[in-house]
Amino acid sequence: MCLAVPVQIIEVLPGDEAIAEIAGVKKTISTALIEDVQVGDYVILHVGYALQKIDPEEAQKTIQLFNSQVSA
Amino acid sequence: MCLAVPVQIIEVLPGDEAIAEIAGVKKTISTALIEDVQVGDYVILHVGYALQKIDPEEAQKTIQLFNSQVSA
Amino acid sequence: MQEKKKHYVRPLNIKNGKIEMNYGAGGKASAQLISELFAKYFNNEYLMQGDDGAYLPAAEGHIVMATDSHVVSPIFFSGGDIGSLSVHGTVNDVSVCGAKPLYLSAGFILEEGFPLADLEKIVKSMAEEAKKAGVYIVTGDTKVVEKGKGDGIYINTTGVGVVPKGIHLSGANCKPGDVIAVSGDIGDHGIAIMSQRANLGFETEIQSDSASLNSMTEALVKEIPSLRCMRDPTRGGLGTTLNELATQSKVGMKIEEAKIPVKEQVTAACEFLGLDPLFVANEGKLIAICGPEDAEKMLEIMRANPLGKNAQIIGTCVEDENCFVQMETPFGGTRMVDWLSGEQLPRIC
Amino acid sequence: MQEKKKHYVRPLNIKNGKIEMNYGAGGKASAQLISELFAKYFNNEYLMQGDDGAYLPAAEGHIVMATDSHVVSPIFFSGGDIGSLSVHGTVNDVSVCGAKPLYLSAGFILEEGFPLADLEKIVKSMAEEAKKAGVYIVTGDTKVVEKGKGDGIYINTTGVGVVPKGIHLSGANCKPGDVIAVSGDIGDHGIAIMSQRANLGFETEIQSDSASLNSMTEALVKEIPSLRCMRDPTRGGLGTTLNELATQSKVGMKIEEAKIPVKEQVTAACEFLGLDPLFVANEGKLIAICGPEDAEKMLEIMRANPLGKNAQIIGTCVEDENCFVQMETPFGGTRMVDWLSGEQLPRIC
Amino acid sequence: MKYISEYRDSAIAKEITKKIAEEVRPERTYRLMEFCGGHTHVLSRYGLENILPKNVEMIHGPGCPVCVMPIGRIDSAIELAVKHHVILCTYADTMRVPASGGISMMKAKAQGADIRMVYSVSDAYKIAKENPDKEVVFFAIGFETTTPPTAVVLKQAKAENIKNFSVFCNHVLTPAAMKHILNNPNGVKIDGIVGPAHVSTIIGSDPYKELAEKYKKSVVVAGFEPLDMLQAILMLIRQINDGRAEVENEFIRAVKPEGNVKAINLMKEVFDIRDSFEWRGLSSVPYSALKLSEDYAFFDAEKRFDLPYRRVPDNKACECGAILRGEKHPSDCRAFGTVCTPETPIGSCMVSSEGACAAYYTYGRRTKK
Amino acid sequence: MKYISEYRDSAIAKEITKKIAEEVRPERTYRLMEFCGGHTHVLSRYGLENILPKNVEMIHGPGCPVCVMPIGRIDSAIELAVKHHVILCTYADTMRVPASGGISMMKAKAQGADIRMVYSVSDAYKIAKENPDKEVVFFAIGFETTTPPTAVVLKQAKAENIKNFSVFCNHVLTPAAMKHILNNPNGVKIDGIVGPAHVSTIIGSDPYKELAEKYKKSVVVAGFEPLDMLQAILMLIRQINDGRAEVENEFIRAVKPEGNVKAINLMKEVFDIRDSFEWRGLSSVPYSALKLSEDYAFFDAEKRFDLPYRRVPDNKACECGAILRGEKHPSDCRAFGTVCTPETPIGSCMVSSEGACAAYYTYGRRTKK
Ligand code: SF4
Ligand code: SF4
Ligand SMILES: [Mg+2]
Ligand SMILES: [Mg+2]
Ligand SMILES: [Mg+2]
Ligand SMILES: [Mg+2]
Ligand SMILES: [Mg+2]
Ligand SMILES: [Mg+2]
Ligand SMILES: [Mg+2]
Ligand SMILES: [Mg+2]
Ligand SMILES: [Mg+2]
Ligand SMILES: [Mg+2]
Repeated sequence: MCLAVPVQIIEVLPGDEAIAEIAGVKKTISTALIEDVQVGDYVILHVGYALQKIDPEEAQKTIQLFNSQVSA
Repeated sequence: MCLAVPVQIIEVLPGDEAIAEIAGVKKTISTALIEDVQVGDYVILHVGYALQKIDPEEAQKTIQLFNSQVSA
Repeated sequence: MQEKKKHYVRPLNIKNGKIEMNYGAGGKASAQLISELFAKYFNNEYLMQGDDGAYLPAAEGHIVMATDSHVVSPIFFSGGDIGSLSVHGTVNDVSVCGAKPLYLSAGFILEEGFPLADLEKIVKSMAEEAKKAGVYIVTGDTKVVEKGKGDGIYINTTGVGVVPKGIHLSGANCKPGDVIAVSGDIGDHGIAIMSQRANLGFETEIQSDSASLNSMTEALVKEIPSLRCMRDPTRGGLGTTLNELATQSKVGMKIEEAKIPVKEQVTAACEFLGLDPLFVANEGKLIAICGPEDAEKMLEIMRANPLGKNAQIIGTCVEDENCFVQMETPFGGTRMVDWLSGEQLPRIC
Repeated sequence: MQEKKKHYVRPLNIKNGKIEMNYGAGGKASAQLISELFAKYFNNEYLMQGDDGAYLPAAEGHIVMATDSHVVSPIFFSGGDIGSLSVHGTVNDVSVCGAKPLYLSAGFILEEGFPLADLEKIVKSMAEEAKKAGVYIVTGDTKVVEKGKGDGIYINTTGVGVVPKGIHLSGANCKPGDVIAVSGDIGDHGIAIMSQRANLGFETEIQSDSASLNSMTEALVKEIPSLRCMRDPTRGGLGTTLNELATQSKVGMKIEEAKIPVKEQVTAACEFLGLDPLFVANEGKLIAICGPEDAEKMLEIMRANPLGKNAQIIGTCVEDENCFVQMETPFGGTRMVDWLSGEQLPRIC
Repeated sequence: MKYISEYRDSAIAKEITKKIAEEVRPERTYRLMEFCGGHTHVLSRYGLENILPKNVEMIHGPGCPVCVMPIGRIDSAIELAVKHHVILCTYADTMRVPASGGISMMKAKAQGADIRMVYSVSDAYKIAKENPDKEVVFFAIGFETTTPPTAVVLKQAKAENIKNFSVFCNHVLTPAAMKHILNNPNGVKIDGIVGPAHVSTIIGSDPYKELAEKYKKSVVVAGFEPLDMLQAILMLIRQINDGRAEVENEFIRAVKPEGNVKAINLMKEVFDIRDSFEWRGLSSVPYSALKLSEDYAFFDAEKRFDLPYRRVPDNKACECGAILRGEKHPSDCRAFGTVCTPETPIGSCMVSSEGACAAYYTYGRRTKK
Repeated sequence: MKYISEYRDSAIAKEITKKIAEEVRPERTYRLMEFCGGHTHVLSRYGLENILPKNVEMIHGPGCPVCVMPIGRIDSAIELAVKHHVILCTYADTMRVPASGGISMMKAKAQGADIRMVYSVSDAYKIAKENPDKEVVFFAIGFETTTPPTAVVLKQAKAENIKNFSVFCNHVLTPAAMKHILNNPNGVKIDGIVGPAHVSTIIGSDPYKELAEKYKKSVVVAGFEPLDMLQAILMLIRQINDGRAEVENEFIRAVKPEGNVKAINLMKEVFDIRDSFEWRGLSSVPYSALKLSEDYAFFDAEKRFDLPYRRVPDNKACECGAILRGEKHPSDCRAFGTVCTPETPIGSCMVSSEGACAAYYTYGRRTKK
């Protein structure tokens, strides 16, 4: 039920829709729940709807956090 | 389309229906088109309806006619 | 057939259960259906190997392979069911080629919602008929389709048999002068099925003749040196099967209407329905054709078999470049017996 | 297959025609369908005999028999169609038993209204794949069911093959220590099918891997003395097939997640759909298990075949009275890989 | 089987045949029209034509309700199923009749139209009751045999106030068609007529008197068994030899002069006579068909679905028209047995088992005189 | 796969695992509840539980919308399809949940009910538009993840004035359920909470502050990838070791403190909070679920079809309730793995892949600690 997946917007369509992609898999999704969608944005996709954008900078911070913990 | 078959009434049912039989094959038929149906009567059955009773005496006459023509 | 971890699984609810989509998904439910139903009844060493195919002893001589899918409606009918029919149908196709049937495969296409209790009855009846005919159901497959994409159950059976050395029957072997026999009353199967179609609403005591003919075919193969071919006149009936053979052998045929055995009830039902018994399906009858020298013996062998008591010689092969089958009527007239055209009633086998 | 009197019959209207009930009635329309479509494309000496079964040369050694009905939806998909699939599916089941596949039967259940043009495409594709695999389609059957009682077309194929002397593979042969290989990327078929289901509405370039594996299996049978068994992980996927083999051989298995080849697109599609590639169907992949001494050679032979370029050793058999299949994750954790439970998506094969 | 087996006795058949051979006069021909497709079928089915003397020629009449239905009527029926999405119920015989645009009811059904073959009009009515949310139309065709059953069911539907049932009425009338053929001065020449069996059980033998009296044709009403047929031919030959033009009744066991009065009255109540109706082959024939009467107009599918009749010309290659008028023989048609077969019919006569082309193709190709 | 692959890196995983092992204090246990079924699934799917130190105990929470739906709600949904003959559209997960009388949606479907699995609520809406003559009901379940999509479609249905579409609303609220568990003085003892990933993308991390402040629980909102999970566990252990009870956010790439304001406003417009709602295991929880607001009452299937809620007790053998409250473990249930399996589930927790019993059965039987 809580299945969701990060996808990239590759085309913005009229009517709050967009084409999203992950690793070559494409799907038309609804962007009615988020604002100001741009091609290139990553969003969390759930039951056909983008729930939220992914913030690339914050993502980077988490990765840095992971790496910072690596023992020398 | 004009397929019809002589059947014998073996049971009279309410609502202008009867069970008819020919050589062990039985079928519920409508007798709405004929009057005064009795068990034992033969009728001409067509698309589920008895079209007419068969008159046993007249039938006998036809058989006699056939036989009368047999050359000695 | 896979066993599954027994203590983890509740047994199938055969009494009230229904087929669900997952029984055909290849996972645990499929494995359970196989082990608690198919393997239980078909039970034989080959099936029990549980591999993707069955590994079977070598067959000496030529082999014969035949297949039929069965879609009969209703699935339970007087004189049989889709299960017994599916065994008879393929056993007979193998047998009429002169082979001893050995192995059957069984492919089920089940419709979502089909009652497990009905499936069990059908599987049981397949197992019984396979046993009677001396064949093993060695491999199988089950698919489930959504409600509305099937009609309860369809069964494909494919059979393999072995032909004794020196025998090679074929529908192409008939020659002018050959004698044509039929093993008994025609039309029983078709009429039995039709009488159970609700929309036709008639009643008869006619039972389907559905049966395995391999004991009769084996005897004929053994005893009749001039045996040309055998065939079971199923869909299309006697009339169509004779036409097939005539065309294949490039001969004509002349048959006598008065010699063709038909039960009075079947004639009567045909009168009702506007059908000709010549084109009504049989599932336990044999047409056999041999040289004129063996005609009497062929008839004797047929009649010695419980399934052939009413066997009759019905005609002969003649020269005819048109390959027409002609029938002498009792009135001295002659008419053609053509292939079945259109369909009589659908889904009779 | 019967020829009919040619000059009396207009040819089938393959371009615009549709299947009507009489094509399955066993009469003239059936004969015409056979001669103008099936016989035309399947064309081989055995089928052309035109008898109720095919009379086939003797097979030396044991024979293998396998059956599958095919109900895949959609019937045309990226990388194949129900026709090619029906050849591959049964060729592979025969092949993984160590046999050289020789003969196929073909049983069609057609729904009234099915376009003849689609049927021709499917029959053509069966003929091509049979030729590629070196098997003959020797006998067949066609039934027609009313609109609403099927789904366009269902195909049963049953295969017969011959096993070289001295070979007897079985899923029951595995021993602790044996090595498990898979011949390539898993899950392609299932994902290709699902991506073409209208209601899932995603797009990928993934093609079904549907293919005949007999060249690979023949090489393995010939070259790997310690070959225990082979199996094609179709419905239920790799995970279920490994469980089947473990249960059959009464061993456990340990596999490594990191070793299992999966295309990134397949992984991505699985993320979309909430599926595990371990349980997604394949139609052109092989699991092979041999003694540890032949592991490298087995992998070499697989990789030498164009269908096995991404072959991998993925694990080994271990002692385990529960016959569990366990998988080491890249994180050092271990989890069970159980049989497929429920269904992933219906009608994928 | 009583009333069947006796009339199929081959020994007696041979005797009657002998009598026919004895009594025909070699110097003349006897051109006899069997009006009814049922008789056409019997002739072929039992191979009777080839045991008749050469100079007795049987001419097949228009008495096959499937054969005479024009394309436009079949088109309308299909339109009901395809455009109006009704459940269309029909007697099986019409399913393969070619309609416009290469379609037929069978093909329309294969493409998804809900067209159902029924054994009886009462089955159609049952379907209507079982599917109250669907419109169910019965495609009513036939002569005075199937007409009374249609009337029975319509009466019932009215009494039971069933709203989703209607009838697309194409019932036609036997005597009108007979007279139409005899009225044509350039039409087929015939000496005698074998009168219908089952139609006559309803309408009786009296309606044929006009044929004898006004048109001076010998008429013998005959049953549908082979002995009935042979006996009727013998009786016609005797009439012709005697120069008589009378209505005789061979089928006395089921046909009375006045017919079945109950059924006739029922038909009168439920139907009115149409001013004119198009027949295949006969074009428009005045007063030759029935429509629903005012009282039953509610059940009239033509009104309920606004089905105007559109005339559609027959296939140019097809000689059905001339064959139905008795002017041509199936073997006169170039399409016969080549492009036109029961599998791929061009005209309606190749469809119904009572059609002359179908009977001749199925039973007779090999043995035509 | 960007934003997936990086969070599945096994080398880093091993490092975080090592850190966890280093930082746990051997003298105490860490009882951590992952609220969300998604986290339960990740733990099992990647075998994470057996790489965690023995004294870190993961407690599975009630965050599986399929698991918490009580039998009475499933019964009502089936009733819609069986009794009211609607096309019932549902997310696939609910199909196998046992309802009353041995039935389930899957079984009802097999028996002919028109129940369709959809990927999205918009698919259900499309079905409604394609079948204007049928009532189409969407069985709406889920936490604040599936709720906004339902709201989007309801808005659209209202704008487009689609009459045959309605929603059987069973959307539930995460914070209410969390608090309910913590409110129970006899309930499970936990030290920290792994906060939901996708729910939090909508509601944000702020709503959990009450858990930290009022209930003194450490909270870390975490993504659904294995590294997210491990990192969150590490962060919780650090909070606990430090004696901190704060809301931290590991899933900063997608969760903002305030959440998705557009989605929240939409939910407010379309839904109202129910006074109380029954959860499986938690019994009636006040203000824990949504119903359609007055403006959308027309689309409310409970009103349209007059569906009163009937409470149905769970199967007596089933421990789902206690498991959903975190008080029991699947292996504490006697039915587990014997009569109750994913093929023949007794309770809902054996159905959903996010249910604790199913996850434990499918991935864990062999490796339970
Ligand atoms: S053979 Fe065919 S085309 Fe010719 S008249 Fe008869 S029905 Fe018409
Ligand atoms: S194992 Fe089954 S019966 Fe036991 S708690 Fe879980 S779902 Fe309920
Ligand atoms: Mg066969
Ligand atoms: Mg057969
Ligand atoms: Mg046969
Ligand atoms: Mg299989
Ligand atoms: Mg018989
Ligand atoms: Mg198989
Ligand atoms: Mg296979
Ligand atoms: Mg296989
Ligand atoms: Mg066959
Ligand atoms: Mg693959």
